[in-house]
Amino acid sequence: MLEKGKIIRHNQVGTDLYEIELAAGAIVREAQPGQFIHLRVGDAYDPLLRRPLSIYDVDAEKGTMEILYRVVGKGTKLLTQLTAGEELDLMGPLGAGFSIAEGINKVCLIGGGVGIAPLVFLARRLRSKNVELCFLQGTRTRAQIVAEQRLQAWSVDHYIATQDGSCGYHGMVTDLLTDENIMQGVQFIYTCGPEPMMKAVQAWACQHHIQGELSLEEYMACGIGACLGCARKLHSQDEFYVKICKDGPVFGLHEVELYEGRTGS
Amino acid sequence: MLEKGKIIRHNQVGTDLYEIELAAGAIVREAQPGQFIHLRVGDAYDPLLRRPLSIYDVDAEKGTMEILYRVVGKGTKLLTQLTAGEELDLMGPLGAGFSIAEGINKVCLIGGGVGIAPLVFLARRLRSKNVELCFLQGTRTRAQIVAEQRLQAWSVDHYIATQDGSCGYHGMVTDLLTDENIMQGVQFIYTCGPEPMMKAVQAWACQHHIQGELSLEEYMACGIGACLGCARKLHSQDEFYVKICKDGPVFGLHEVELYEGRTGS
Amino acid sequence: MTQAYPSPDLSVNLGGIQMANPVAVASGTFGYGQEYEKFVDIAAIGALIVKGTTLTARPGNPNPRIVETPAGMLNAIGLENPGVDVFLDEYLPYLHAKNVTVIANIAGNSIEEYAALAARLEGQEGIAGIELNISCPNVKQGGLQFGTDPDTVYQVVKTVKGETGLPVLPKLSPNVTDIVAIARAAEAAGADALSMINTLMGMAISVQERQPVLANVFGGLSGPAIKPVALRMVYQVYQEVGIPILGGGGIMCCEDALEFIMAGATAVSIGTGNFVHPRLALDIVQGISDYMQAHEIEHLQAIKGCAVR
Amino acid sequence: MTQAYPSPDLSVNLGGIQMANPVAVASGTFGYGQEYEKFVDIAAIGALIVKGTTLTARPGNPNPRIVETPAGMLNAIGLENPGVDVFLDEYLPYLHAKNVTVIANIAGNSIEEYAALAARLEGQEGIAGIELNISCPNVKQGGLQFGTDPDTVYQVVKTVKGETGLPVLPKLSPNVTDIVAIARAAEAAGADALSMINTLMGMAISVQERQPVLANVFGGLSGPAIKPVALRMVYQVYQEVGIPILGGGGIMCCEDALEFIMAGATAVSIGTGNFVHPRLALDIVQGISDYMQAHEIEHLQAIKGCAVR
Ligand SMILES: Cc1cc2nc3c(=O)[nH]c(=O)nc-3n(C[C@H](O)[C@H](O)[C@H](O)COP(=O)(O)OP(=O)(O)OC[C@H]3O[C@@H](n4cnc5c(N)ncnc54)[C@H](O)[C@@H]3O)c2cc1C
Ligand SMILES: Cc1cc2nc3c(=O)[nH]c(=O)nc-3n(C[C@H](O)[C@H](O)[C@H](O)COP(=O)(O)OP(=O)(O)OC[C@H]3O[C@@H](n4cnc5c(N)ncnc54)[C@H](O)[C@@H]3O)c2cc1C
Ligand SMILES: Cc1cc2nc3c(=O)[nH]c(=O)nc-3n(C[C@H](O)[C@H](O)[C@H](O)COP(=O)(O)O)c2cc1C
Ligand SMILES: Cc1cc2nc3c(=O)[nH]c(=O)nc-3n(C[C@H](O)[C@H](O)[C@H](O)COP(=O)(O)O)c2cc1C
Ligand code: FES
Ligand code: FES
Repeated sequence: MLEKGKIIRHNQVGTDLYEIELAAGAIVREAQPGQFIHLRVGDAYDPLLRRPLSIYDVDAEKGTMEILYRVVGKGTKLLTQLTAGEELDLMGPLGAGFSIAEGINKVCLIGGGVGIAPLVFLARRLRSKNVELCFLQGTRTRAQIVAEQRLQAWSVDHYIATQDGSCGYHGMVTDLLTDENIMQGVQFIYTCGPEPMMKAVQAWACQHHIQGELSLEEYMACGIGACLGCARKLHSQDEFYVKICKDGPVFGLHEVELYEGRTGS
Repeated sequence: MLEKGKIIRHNQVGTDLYEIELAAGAIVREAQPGQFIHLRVGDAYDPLLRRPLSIYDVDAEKGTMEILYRVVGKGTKLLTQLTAGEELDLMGPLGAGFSIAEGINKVCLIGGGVGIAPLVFLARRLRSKNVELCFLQGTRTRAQIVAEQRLQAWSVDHYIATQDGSCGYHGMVTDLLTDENIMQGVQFIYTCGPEPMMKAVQAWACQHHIQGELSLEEYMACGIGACLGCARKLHSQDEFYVKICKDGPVFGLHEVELYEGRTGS
Repeated sequence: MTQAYPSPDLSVNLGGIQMANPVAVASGTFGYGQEYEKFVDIAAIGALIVKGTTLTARPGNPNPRIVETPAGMLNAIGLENPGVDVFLDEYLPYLHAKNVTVIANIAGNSIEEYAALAARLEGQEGIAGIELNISCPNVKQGGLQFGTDPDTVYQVVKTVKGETGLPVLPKLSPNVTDIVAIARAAEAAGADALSMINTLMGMAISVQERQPVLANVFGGLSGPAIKPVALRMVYQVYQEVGIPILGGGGIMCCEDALEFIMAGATAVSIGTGNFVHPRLALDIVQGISDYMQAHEIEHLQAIKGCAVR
Repeated sequence: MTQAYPSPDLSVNLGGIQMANPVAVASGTFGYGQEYEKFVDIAAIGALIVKGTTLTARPGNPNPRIVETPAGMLNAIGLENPGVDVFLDEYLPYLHAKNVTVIANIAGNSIEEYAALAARLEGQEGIAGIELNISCPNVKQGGLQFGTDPDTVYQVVKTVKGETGLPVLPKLSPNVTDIVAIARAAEAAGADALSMINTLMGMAISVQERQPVLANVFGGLSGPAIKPVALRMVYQVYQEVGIPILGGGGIMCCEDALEFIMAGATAVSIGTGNFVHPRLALDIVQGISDYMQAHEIEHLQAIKGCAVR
């Protein structure tokens, strides 16, 4: 769907982190957790391509959605300049989102950095189905922690790990997986964040025979499976490539070969 | 000179017409009427080149200058989005401005459209030297008339012509040249605006043996005479080209062959 | 827009391909159409040039395959496609049923492969024409592209013309010293029209990783960045050949499309622009129609090549 | 920036041209230096390549001569210049007195003209090297550019080398099918280094006026739009020739410059970027210095060509 989303609110929520709330009724009606929107920043040809951003949260009644983004390059830098009242050109909701398995009572969500974005919308949905959940959020430092209030409002067990120890557990968020008090009873895992982090989650889940899902990233042009640009092999020995934008971004946790460094090729 | 000019005020003053007031002390100290600044709109590579804009007015005490611009393309459209507090990357003051001849008591300034921009700064300077002046401003319609208040504050005789008759004289501003009440005693003419307008001014001045100066435009890249891009022959039979940015933008009124349509080549 | 003037006739004949309007979507940028159906009425597009097809399935290149550049992008998809049989069995019937004007795009590593592909498409219902992607490495001639040597271009076009009754459009590579010589060779071999241009060969380097961004090292540059080059080539070729030109490269708006038409293109193709605005092709059709009405132009023929001096 | 590491050595030797740092400003984009003196210390620039010089004065092309394009610009200046004698008498002494590292850029319509120009520059104080602009039409060969045919490139370079003891850098045109063949020809003829790339040939059309924007119809495309093409060519040529490369085309920031160095350039040139940021060359020098310190690189040699696979 193509929609002009009017900016209702745009504010900084952490170091290099911003939230935008958008009126986008048609997209909101269809949006599923894990899906993304593909948005155009400005009218000029630099930057040229749309930018994919996860749907961070929705308010179905108000017909609004939110995105949470981190400033990394020219597109996101330009984005920070937009103010309430302006419109963003959106395509969405795109991609295959998280599946919500029936009969699961407790799940664990693990997000690293801005990777928590799709997990927040997922948390809302899971809580609405009364699934119990623990939400592990890892950041470099305290000023990058977001979504605390909404997670609290939904009675989500929210655990924080910071690499500099400025808040919560001092260390990698994946260390929390070994904490039995947290993980007790977890039947399914959802994760999104840097690949090395997800790789640690995958290893832990494999060892504990727990299923799950993760969300991947790749450079995108079309966002809908037409350009074949966002290709990736799920396993390095595969012959064919999946398309992150269409076959994903969400894949089975044990379906994907993850990498420590640069996305393998 | 290179200077970051902080935007102090930015407001719409007419149909597609905007004023920006900038703190740019170093440029203001050197600025002469008829000179221009060359400014960068945004950080991206589209638009890529700087845009030349005349110095519309200065406040030497405050160290501020103003520009008056009309929205015509992508650069000026982007410019409208900037707000007070932001900075503009400026080069200037550039070019050869108007000369202010000694011993002249009354002059006429004729501007068409946004071409009045350099004439307003010139009017300020001339009035500070107690030169009497009549300022003829031509626009398409009433909503494009600007600078009324400042001209009044400087006790300038301000005559307006609109093509649709919505204000002042109904017709071309150059028709006012035939009004003896206005032109009585004029010893020198300054003009800036569309070439056909300036051509009519030139013809009248020639007939009446009055000297003057005009300001030309050409696409610009460097703005300082290095790229040889803003070339133009003063007369079609000339062998060599002048550079508008360095040899001009101001030239003698009778020195230039003007065109009815597209800039000749 | 006042309706003072009758609705203009937008149809064009591109070397035997009858298009309802002069706007095509370029190969590799619109998949097999289905991907864009949510966003646009694909049957209303002048012609849909499908993703490049090879004799057998190709997995394509390793990732990263694309990267943005100033006002452009590089791609090294590596002709990922399911092979001609799957195209004919699974994709074409759907497009045909929808009444889409389909132009197939074929790519081979040898003249024999081009011939076999053309023969395979012959007689298939729902194909309006064949675009020959001759920017692939010619394995028989040590990897130099087919599209960079006039003699090879002549041979490929001639061979394909012998295998099919469909209109044939060689797609010219801009990575050549003399585009006119290539165009002339294609015309002499019997090409019905020319498609131009394909991407410029470029690359990007990641300073952080100290290696090329694309796994394939080199990629094809497309988008507004290349428009001046594409336009120049259409302008040059239009003056030297008699067959119609499908012009494109960086078209992002109606004005861009009109530039190509004024340079001599009979129709235009939209590539990268589709990614930015999924409805761009039809917006441009509308824009051209409005322009024609405003300027009382009955048929594009009236302005085709009008900028040529 | 901590000073943990000693100040890096930025000097490079470009085929016999000793540069204090690896950043040159490109011919035609920096005039004769004086224009930029108000903005930047021109003696601190690695090398100042002056506006292209011909045997006699040239008025240049009619206007409009330039037009902006997406992330780029087209220019058709037409080599306006006062001729080699005026250059030597009026501009060079000033630059020499200021201790600027000057590279002359010469352009001719025939091999004889190149030879005469090189001979005229021979023995002049204050010229560090000669850049050969071989993108001019070869009048003897019917207007085809010198730079597009390896044999002609060989002849021009060989002839010029016979006339001068100064380092000679042919400036390669990107408008060719096989840039490596051209580079090899230049090397074989004795070129001391290669300058690459000149502009891509392009055009723009004014839809409103239904005619080309540039009075000259065609112009040279420069700026960030062409960077991917320029970088690819440097990367290709670096692997095939032994002489150093002055790389450029669309460099707008330090990272762009590092991309060229990692692709194999010994030094870089800034063209269009000067118009956008008059201090760009020196900002890039500073940026490279900072990068080297941060990464403990003693000399650029350590990363030259490091991205080449
Ligand atoms: C399905 C999906 C969902 C995403 N959701 C979010 C989100 O909710 N919040 C958020 O902040 N970011 C998200 N991203 C990443 C986001 O798209 C990029 O950070 C953004 O496009 C960068 O644009 P830029 O112009 O600022 O940076 P650029 O200047 O384009 O690039 C800066 C750097 O960002 C990286 N980058 C650029 N594009 C991508 C990309 N598509 N994928 C991965 N890395 C990229 C590159 O390493 C590049 O060097 C998501 C990406 C995908 C594919
Ligand atoms: C010395 C000088 C002083 C000027 N002073 C003013 C001023 O005070 N106020 C003002 O509003 N404008 C002024 N202009 C014109 C102004 O520079 C252009 O309108 C502006 O650069 C257009 O930029 P854009 O990106 O909006 O338009 P673009 O998208 O670049 O172009 C839109 C159209 O504007 C025209 N244009 C673009 N650049 C120029 C140019 N340099 N000269 C003439 N036409 C151009 C072209 O016809 C083009 O089709 C001046 C120009 C010069 C050379
Ligand atoms: C992602 C992508 C994939 C492409 N795939 C093909 C292809 O399979 N066959 C082909 O002939 N051209 C292919 N092209 C080239 C386009 O069809 C088009 O010629 C080129 O992109 C220039 O037009 P543009 O600037 O409008 O994109 C591809 C281009 C892109 C960007
Ligand atoms: C306005 C202009 C004038 C130029 N004049 C010359 C010239 O006289 N001789 C020459 O060899 N190159 C000339 N060039 C080419 C530049 O030196 C440079 O090679 C080219 O612009 C690519 O670099 P860039 O993208 O950094 O500008 C000119 C370029 C521009 C933009
Ligand atoms: S972004 Fe085009 S296929 Fe995924
Ligand atoms: S704009 Fe460069 S010489 Fe005038």
